[in-house]
Amino acid sequence: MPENRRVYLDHSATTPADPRVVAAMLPYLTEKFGNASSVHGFGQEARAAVDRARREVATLIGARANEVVFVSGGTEANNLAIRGVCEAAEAHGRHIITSAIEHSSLRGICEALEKRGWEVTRLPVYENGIVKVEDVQEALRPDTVLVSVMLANNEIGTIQPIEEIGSLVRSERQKSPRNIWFHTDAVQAAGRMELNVETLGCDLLSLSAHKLYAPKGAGALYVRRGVRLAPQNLGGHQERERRAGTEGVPGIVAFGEAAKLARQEMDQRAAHEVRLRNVFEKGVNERVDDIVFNGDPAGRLPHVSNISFRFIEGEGLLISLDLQGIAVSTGSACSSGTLEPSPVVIALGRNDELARGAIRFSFGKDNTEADVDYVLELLPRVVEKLRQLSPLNKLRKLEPVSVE
Amino acid sequence: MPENRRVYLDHSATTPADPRVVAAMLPYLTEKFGNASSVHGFGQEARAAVDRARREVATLIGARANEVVFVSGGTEANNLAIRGVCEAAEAHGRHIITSAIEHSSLRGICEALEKRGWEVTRLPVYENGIVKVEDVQEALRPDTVLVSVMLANNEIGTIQPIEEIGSLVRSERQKSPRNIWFHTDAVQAAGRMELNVETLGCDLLSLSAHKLYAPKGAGALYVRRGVRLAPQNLGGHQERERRAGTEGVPGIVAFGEAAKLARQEMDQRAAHEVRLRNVFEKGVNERVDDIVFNGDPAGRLPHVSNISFRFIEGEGLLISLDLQGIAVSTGSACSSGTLEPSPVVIALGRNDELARGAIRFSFGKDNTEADVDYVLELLPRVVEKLRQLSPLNKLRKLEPVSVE
Amino acid sequence: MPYSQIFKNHFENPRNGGELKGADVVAEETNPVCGDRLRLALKINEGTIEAARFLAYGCPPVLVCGSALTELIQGKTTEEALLVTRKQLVAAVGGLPLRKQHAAALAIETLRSAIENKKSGGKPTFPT
Amino acid sequence: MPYSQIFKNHFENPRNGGELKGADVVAEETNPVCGDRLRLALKINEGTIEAARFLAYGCPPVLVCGSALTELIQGKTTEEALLVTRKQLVAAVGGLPLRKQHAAALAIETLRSAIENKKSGGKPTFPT
Ligand SMILES: Cc1ncc(COP(=O)(O)O)c(C=O)c1O
Ligand SMILES: Cc1ncc(COP(=O)(O)O)c(C=O)c1O
Repeated sequence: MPENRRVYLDHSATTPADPRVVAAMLPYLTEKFGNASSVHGFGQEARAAVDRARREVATLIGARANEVVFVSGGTEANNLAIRGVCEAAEAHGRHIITSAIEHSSLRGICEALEKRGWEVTRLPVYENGIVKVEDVQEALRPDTVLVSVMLANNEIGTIQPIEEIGSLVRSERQKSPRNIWFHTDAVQAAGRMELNVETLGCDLLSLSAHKLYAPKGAGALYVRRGVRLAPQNLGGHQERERRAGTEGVPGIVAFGEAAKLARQEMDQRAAHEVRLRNVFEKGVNERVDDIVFNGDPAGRLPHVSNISFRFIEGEGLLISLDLQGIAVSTGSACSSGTLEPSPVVIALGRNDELARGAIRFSFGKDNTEADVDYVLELLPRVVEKLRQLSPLNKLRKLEPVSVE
Repeated sequence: MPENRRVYLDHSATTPADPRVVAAMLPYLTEKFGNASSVHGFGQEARAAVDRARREVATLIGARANEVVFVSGGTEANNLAIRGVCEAAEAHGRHIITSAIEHSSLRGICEALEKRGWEVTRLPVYENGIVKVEDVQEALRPDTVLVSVMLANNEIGTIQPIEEIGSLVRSERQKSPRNIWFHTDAVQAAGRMELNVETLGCDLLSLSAHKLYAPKGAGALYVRRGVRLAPQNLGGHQERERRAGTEGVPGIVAFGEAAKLARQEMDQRAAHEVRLRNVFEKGVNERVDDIVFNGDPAGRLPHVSNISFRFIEGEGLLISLDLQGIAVSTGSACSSGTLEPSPVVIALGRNDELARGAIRFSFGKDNTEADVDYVLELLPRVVEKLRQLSPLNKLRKLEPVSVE
Repeated sequence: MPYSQIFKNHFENPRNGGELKGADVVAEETNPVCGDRLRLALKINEGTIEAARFLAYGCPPVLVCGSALTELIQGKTTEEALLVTRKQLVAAVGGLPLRKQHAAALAIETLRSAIENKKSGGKPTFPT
Repeated sequence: MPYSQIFKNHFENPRNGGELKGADVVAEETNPVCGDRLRLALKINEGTIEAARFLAYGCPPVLVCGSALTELIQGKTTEEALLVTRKQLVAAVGGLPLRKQHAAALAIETLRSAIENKKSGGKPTFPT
């Protein structure tokens, strides 16, 4: 465990709750603790707070409040979206189009559907980590009922051409009126870039509270009016029959406050993060050789930097940095701890070595230049130390970095 | 909204978070905010806290820590249990046995299964609101894969003969080795009576944090080692592949602390609540005529009192009391606001009038004798006022209260 | 409580609740779906509603609509009273959620029953 | 970090990391499933391991097992070294989670390769 300084550079995995968010939430733990389904005053107080939060979350994404369904997190939002649409549309077709770099939750859901006889087309993302709209066009079939492409990737931050895919799906629907819906996982994007469901043209959109400075335990699914969605958590009238279960009022209130702050502070947060990231990437580039930056340098979220360090393995680097109090991640948060090379980095066409040596640094609104300096001081040393112990190091001078 | 005094008698719907629980949880919102799946120190700190909470929850019910799956609440626990078992056991049979007085979540899940071709036997509960073990015995069929009977009812508090049902199911399984599992919904019972999964003989058991002085947004499903359960929220390795999604660390930590306190203070809480309830019921009986108490007087949870007031409707009484700052409920928390007479009270053999006039008073650890005095002062007046406005009131002197 | 101030005021201080001694007409209607029940007693003098009293069984909106209705129609001629719409009644109680609109419908229906009964010179639909 | 103090100590201060000039034998084994790689170089004098050096590519347990292994075997005869078990190595690093046990297995395997190679008088399995 780190002794002195702690620098958290893993904001894509989760963020600390903002003190303002905690303050907004606290009353709903104690005095205002009512069940939002209760008819009495305690209940109505909670109900009103949930409604306010719903409006804030809706505003963040340009939706109507009654199109927002609160759930327990981003994974549940993705489950409700994909399983809900597929269950409801099953009679019309059993084909889904998605990308090769979706979050593990979406990946897992698609694999489960395949086991039940669904067909899944996974679009390539090429070296820059971005889906091509032509590929979506080409993949569309008469029995396609769902297109799900994430708005921004969680490992490399690349932003996908959602608007274009949205209009493609819409025009497909107009050509011959049919059941085809478009979902986008905006868990990483929300609060970090402008979001508007009308502009994006999506029918469903997933959000997670803990990625935008609210506590873990809340999320939301945007469901455009008219979308047929089979509920997944059954047995109660909550959330307009779309998600049963006593509403997690404190988490929802916090989510609402965090959504409001994200909207108000988005530009300044993004500018801050980009500034830190530029200093960081420039510094790493100057100080460490044999590295490869992953993901389109321009078409990325402002806060993510993903770098493959050759000749060493990500987890060793992660733990070496952790021993110095620096928190980063390898692969996506969910799959770290397993030994698979990041499927996202592999999807860029990198080899196993580069995939295993990939580290995600993700900045947050509270990081400082001093944080970056600290990391820039330590990182080169740590990398060098590990390389000295690596049997691959002998390749160092022989082969130039090549990115297949 | 009430002006002065507020008396909360709706602890079956939800409870306020205990200040000690809030204190235990707070650090996990801010400094210790890590994602429990992260490998670095921030993550491991969160992971350790989740593990501690898991042990506390397991201890409350006499289980092993690795048999506890954290979910978002009681409704999700019931969904995971029923849908999870049924999906995994489908090939062996499609028959479920349950009771006529399950919580709306369980009711809803069973109805959904019926639509997909499952058969559901709903056991009667007779006038005292308690299932008969002989009925379970009789309902068992070779294609029965699940028996789900709640431990204690949420509206009338009656405690079901779970131990006996447990040994019945176990001996059934021994007779001919087969897939038959026993689930019990202990959401209301937990923290209010001694619970031990070994003694109960159940294979699955549902819990909800917000019913025992922890915040809304966390729950747990006990899954006995060896039970085959298909996960419902897919796409991540969390909770040993049984429930994907970033763990709601703060809610889980709070749940753990609340479980510990519930275990330590259970006897004294129960004694306190029974004392208040006795004073209350005696007082109501003396002051209000034409009432009927619902649910077995002896075989009930310590904190619930359910009374049907003739000639008037529950919601009017609820709102009249609310205007005086007193919070009670009609029917189960989830269905209040709809007009159906409580299915639980109907299941006791009461007529519609008695079902519609039923009010649940549920006491909590922080209620005082002064609270009871206040309610005993107001309740008779409010009932009388509504009766004076009721067209049924003319029956009052004519017909004695009869309980069919 | 999810209701307006006007609503709460009617609910806490219902106007004209109770029986009406010497009523000219009494009507009692029930909503067969949910069992709500409203009883309306009127004293009618030369076509003008001089007094109205109600009794209600059902959720609070039924009681409140009964209370507001008696205020709306007292002093009106029966012809004028027949023109009172469900919408007006809902407005008079400060609005009602969608799922409670049936309470206002029941009140209007009971009013019609009472007046039409009177018009046709019949007996009260539900004798006192 | 989910590891013990002993583990962290080896990881932060690896013993005997690097190449070994004038090694009598060098073995490099890889785990074909996950790509982990351990290289072990030994100086053996009259059947006794006088010096051992390792290089590791893979998750931290591979590095740590390499470090601990060199400590365990230095000074032992090759016969004694062959008796070192995976369990002993795991104990020497302060324990390993189940899913990281393969790192210790790789280390033992590399040790055997090195010694057996030497015994049969063969060439190093992977020349420097
Ligand atoms: C892109 C993306 N989608 C979905 C999720 C899952 O959200 P949650 O962590 O709230 O379950 C994550 C977070 O790990 C994510 O980054
Ligand atoms: C018996 C019972 N089961 C399940 C639930 C559902 O739990 P939750 O409110 O956490 O969704 C409740 C609470 O309403 C309950 O009383």
